[in-house]
Amino acid sequence: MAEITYREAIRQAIDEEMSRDERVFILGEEVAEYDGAYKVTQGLLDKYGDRRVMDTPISEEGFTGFGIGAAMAGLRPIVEWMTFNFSLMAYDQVVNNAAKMLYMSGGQIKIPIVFRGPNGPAEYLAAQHSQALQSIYAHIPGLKVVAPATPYDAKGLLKTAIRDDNPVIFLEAEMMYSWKGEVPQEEYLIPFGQADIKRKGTDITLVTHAKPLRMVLEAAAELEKMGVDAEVIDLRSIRPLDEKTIYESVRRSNRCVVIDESWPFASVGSHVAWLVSRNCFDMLDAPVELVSSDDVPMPYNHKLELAVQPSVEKILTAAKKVLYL
Amino acid sequence: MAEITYREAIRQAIDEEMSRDERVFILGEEVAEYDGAYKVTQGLLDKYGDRRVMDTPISEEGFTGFGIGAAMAGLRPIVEWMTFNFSLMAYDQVVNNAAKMLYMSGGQIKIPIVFRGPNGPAEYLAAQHSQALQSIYAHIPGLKVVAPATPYDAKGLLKTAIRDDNPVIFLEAEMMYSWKGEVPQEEYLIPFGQADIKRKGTDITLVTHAKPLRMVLEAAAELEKMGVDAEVIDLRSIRPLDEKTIYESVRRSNRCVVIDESWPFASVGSHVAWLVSRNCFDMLDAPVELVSSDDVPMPYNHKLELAVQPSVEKILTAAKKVLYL
Amino acid sequence: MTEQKMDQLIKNYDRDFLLKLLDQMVLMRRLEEKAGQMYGLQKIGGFCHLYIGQEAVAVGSIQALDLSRDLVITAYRDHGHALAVGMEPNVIMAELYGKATGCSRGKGGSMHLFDVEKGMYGGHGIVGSHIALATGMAYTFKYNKTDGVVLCYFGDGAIHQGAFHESLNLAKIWNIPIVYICENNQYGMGTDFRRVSGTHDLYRMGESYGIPGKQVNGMDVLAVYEATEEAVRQAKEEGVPTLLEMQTYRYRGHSMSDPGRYRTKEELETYRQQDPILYLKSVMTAGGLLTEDEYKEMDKRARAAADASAEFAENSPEPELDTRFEDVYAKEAVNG
Amino acid sequence: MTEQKMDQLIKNYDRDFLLKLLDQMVLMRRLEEKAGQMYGLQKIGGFCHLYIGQEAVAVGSIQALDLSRDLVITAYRDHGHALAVGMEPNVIMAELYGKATGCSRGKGGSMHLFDVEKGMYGGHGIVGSHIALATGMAYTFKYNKTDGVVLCYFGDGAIHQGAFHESLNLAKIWNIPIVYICENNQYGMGTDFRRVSGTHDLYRMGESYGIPGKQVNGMDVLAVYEATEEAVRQAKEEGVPTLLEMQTYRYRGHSMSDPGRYRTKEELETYRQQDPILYLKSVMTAGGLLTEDEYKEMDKRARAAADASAEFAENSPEPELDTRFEDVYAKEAVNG
Ligand SMILES: Cc1ncc(C[n+]2csc(CCOP(=O)(O)OP(=O)(O)O)c2C)c(N)n1
Ligand SMILES: Cc1ncc(C[n+]2csc(CCOP(=O)(O)OP(=O)(O)O)c2C)c(N)n1
Ligand SMILES: [Mg+2]
Ligand SMILES: [Mg+2]
Repeated sequence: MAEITYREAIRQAIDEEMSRDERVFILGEEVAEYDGAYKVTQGLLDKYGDRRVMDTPISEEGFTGFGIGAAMAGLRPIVEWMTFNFSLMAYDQVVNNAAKMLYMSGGQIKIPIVFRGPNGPAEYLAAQHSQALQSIYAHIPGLKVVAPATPYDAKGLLKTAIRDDNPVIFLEAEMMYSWKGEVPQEEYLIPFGQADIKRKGTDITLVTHAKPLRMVLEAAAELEKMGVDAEVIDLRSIRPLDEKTIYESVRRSNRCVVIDESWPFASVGSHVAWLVSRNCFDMLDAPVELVSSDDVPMPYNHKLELAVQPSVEKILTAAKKVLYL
Repeated sequence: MAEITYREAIRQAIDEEMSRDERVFILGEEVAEYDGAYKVTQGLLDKYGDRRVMDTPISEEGFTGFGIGAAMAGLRPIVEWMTFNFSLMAYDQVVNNAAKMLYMSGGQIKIPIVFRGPNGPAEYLAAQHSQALQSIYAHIPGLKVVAPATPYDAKGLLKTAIRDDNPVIFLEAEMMYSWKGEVPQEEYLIPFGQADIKRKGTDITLVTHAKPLRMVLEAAAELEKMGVDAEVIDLRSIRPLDEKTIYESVRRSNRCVVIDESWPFASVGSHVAWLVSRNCFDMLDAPVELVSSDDVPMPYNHKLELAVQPSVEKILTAAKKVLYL
Repeated sequence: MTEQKMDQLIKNYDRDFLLKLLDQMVLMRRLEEKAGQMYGLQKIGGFCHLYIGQEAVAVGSIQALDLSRDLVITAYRDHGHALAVGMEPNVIMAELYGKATGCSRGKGGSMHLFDVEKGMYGGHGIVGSHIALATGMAYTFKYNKTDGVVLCYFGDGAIHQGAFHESLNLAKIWNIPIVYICENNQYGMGTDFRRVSGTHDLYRMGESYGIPGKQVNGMDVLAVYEATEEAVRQAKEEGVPTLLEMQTYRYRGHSMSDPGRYRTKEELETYRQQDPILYLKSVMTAGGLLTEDEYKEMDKRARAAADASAEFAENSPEPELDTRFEDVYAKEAVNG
Repeated sequence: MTEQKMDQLIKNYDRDFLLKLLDQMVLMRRLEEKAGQMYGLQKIGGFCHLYIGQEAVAVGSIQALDLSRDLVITAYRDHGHALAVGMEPNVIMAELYGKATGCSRGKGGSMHLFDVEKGMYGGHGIVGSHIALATGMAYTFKYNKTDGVVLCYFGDGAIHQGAFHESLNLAKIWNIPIVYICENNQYGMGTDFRRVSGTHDLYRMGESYGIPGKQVNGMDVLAVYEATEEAVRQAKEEGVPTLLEMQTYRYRGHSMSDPGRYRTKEELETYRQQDPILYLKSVMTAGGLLTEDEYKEMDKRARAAADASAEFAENSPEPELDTRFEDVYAKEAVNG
């Protein structure tokens, strides 16, 4: 199988779906002539023209609503937010329009749209440009929320997202764009709502999603050295959530740590931690621990910004606590 | 003590703080000449004039940012959102500016501001006008979030909020404005971060905040008839959160149900449920249950809208489950 | 009304066309009066924003559309537009009652009337927000290279939302076939629009983007029709978006709970003198196109339809409780 | 440059004033070149948006302020404004390095330079969003009945954000003492502003709200100064907000990672010919107010200050890890 980057996987998914379905188009800041702020959409303008690859002004609320409107009338837009930090300007459009349209029209108006772009901390960007915002989207019924952590998952899930008849929040990450992984030549789709066990193990369940996956796998390798066989579950899809895979694992391991780079309060991470606490109550040998980012805005200084985020060390500390080691 | 409405309690707090501190002013849609969409600000224009009681255009992003700017330069604004549903248009201003300014300026710029208005379901208003949005604010470090459920708490907490040097999200509810309760003549403040035990009990801990408090107390009365002595904890302040009072109660009762009218996923409710699960792990005789709203947008039909929200019946069902009854 | 003007009207329009306009306005009026009455009896709850007084705007402008393809979208004050695109009084009233037979299955209510088949794309509750939706809807015509236009309605209060400005800029740079219709009924809730607007000529608010604007007498259904027809033509043929300011007035409160102290009885009376129904009626009667008896007959039919709609709504079933879990997500199956 | 113009310059301004302007621009240029160099050496990370080419805008406009009370706020391309209000090169460079001695304690970085004492209110990263903040800041002067004005800077890209429009309307209806300064450097990241703007005369975008606008040669520091002075006077004396479009150009990429393929070398060269430093220098030399040696001396001082700032930053301590928990909330104590 060919090794390609996460960036390339996203681009392939968009490209394939655009050639498959004439109704699919993409819009956002710098996606066309500039090839994308992070070069994700490179070459698409040349291939599809400016009717289907549209540079927008810096008007997040406007072009997000515009995309939702186009979806109402039958197109299948992909809205690229240069980063999720800027999506907050369009939050009303997503929450009050995209997520509720089908419901308040009594089932008449579908919103087949994908909102995508990099989410979560990058480097040296400070408080306004470095935030993991999945929780404020995962909270909203009517949205689907996906956060792949490998090129393979990214491609398969993005193709599913584009074909889905619902609004899908698709979370990438600047730091992941250059990550490489195997992706098959032939077409494949990954259904939503299926977590992926990225490492089999029996002693403890580590549940994560998105960029922290890498450090969770590293932590698992460290644990192995200590004789602890960790299972690593990558949620991939946050909404719908594959509770079954999580519980089956915890029922075997009896111990669980959730890792989420969001802030802790009312987060995807604390929610999953509660679900496990409740639904595996009788099987748990220790409280479910959560490794999140510190409950502070992101500092600019590099040492500080690393210190506020999850780390292999923090994951190990939590794992040891749960293992009473 | 005089019995006054929740509406009157809020108004008294604003009025007293405006006469106490010349820097306090209020702005929002219809707050001045119309006396407020829900009559909360009645009479304030006459008393303080349009320099301090300002009707705004329908420009949530603009006047919210305007308020934050005034706070940066030394005033102490109260921003009324006609309802929290519309605050989503100003979400960027609150999250990226108000919550982060102190941090990214290295401590130079305080944001003493209160964002207030009705939150949560009212009646017959459908999906875009009936949402409990505390979770998306509680998630954000740099904000304080308060949700009083009685006139007494409303007045004491709002006065504290206005004097606080940080941005405070102050959640009221249309349905609560006419609720009555005793409020003393003399001045008092209620500090943030102190939950209030609204009913003492030993057999089960019911943790709630905001409007559901009433039905939780009703449920507790029902439980009493069944011989179950429930303790009811009203969080009042969500951020900061008074974990100590919750844990002390659960360590006595060994059983806990959390009631929150938000959607369940990544909510204040599920977060508190996880905290209890983790921090009272050895004391719990049953999993912590969560009674939330159904994970759907709000329907217009009255029977449906009641069905999606927490109810005395749902609370009793959860309590019985936790009590193995 | 001068003899000349009447002559012209008779020349430009045929009787059936004028009758249709009048008929629609009368039906709107009676249906909403009925809704107001049923609200008083607590058959309807929530806000229930009535359109009474503004009928000429929806009727005159939608008349300029080809409803087999063109689309309409508006805010929460949407009963008039729903009727004008041809939705049945019954499904509208049933929706106001929250019944399963309502156009939105009782889930949307008064503010969210939808009928995709008839080109009615809501009914939206967040002031200003739907202007962006409308702009994207209209792009679909350009994208698909089909002929069509979107009429996007909003109030004088909505024009200060960022969404309005961002949308107009997009419409201009992408040559989108859309007509923005600001229904300036003088008030946003209790706020006189002059108090909150940097400019008092709202039709000029497209100028920053090179979008032409026009002020129209929104109490005159024919003036509305003509201005919209011209704008629709420009949109379809030249891809030029327009901003129309329709000067109109609402007789009732903003919503059912509004005491309306922000305006005088005299002001209200002045506008009642220009009532869009009375106006068209008097033009037609004076021009010999309508007798008093014919009008009475028309009014009777409208009242009967309004009564029937309330009866239909009353007798319709409540939605099943389980339907609250439906329509959250479209069918899971991956399409295509 | 005509003899006449030079004569006029000499008449209108005294030498010290002109020297100060030149000195500030040269210092900016050298400090940013240094920052670019240190970025290459990975002493600085992130975006680091350089202002090189646009110096005349910050220098000329801030010169029109009374910095004992007036306030400045801008976007992320903020090094120039920070220097123009009188912040020390050392604390700026240290902030770029993320050091504890930086103006924002290493927490804000390049995009978030703050110095409240000097009237510098940031340094903001969300395009357009700070325009609303600026408007509220300026209200404070009116509220307190004190004399003062806010200069609010933003780019040609920011002008399509709803926040811009909403803010201008508020400023107009409330007569707020503010000057909105659009630094039109022709590009928002890689986008030529003409591609995304319904109008190409950005100074006209206040007209919808009755806000006067003016186009200014942003490469001519004296033109900038004069236009701003006039606008500041109007704002303070009459409560009339203004929109100034400063036509300027950035020589470097949008941020450090921008290859800049969206423009030609020729275009860049054309603007370099109008370089704001060279221009003022040549005017002054021609007018006999500056010798080549004096300029060299000035430049040397600027280079030395830039070098010293890098050394200061280099030798400054990293913030303590625990400081990440500070400044999340202001001191808990209830004030007053
Ligand atoms: C974003 C937002 N802010 C506030 C409201 C509350 N609100 C509903 S209607 C209205 C007034 C709107 O006035 P206008 O646009 O003139 O329309 P009209 O009611 O006159 O038809 C307000 C403030 C809302 N629905 N959405
Ligand atoms: C709301 C928002 N959207 C997008 C961005 C990403 N971004 C940063 S700068 C920029 C271009 C801004 O151009 P302009 O306003 O002309 O300022 P300039 O960089 O030319 O000084 C963009 C798109 C952002 N920071 N904020
Ligand atoms: Mg109006
Ligand atoms: Mg620019």
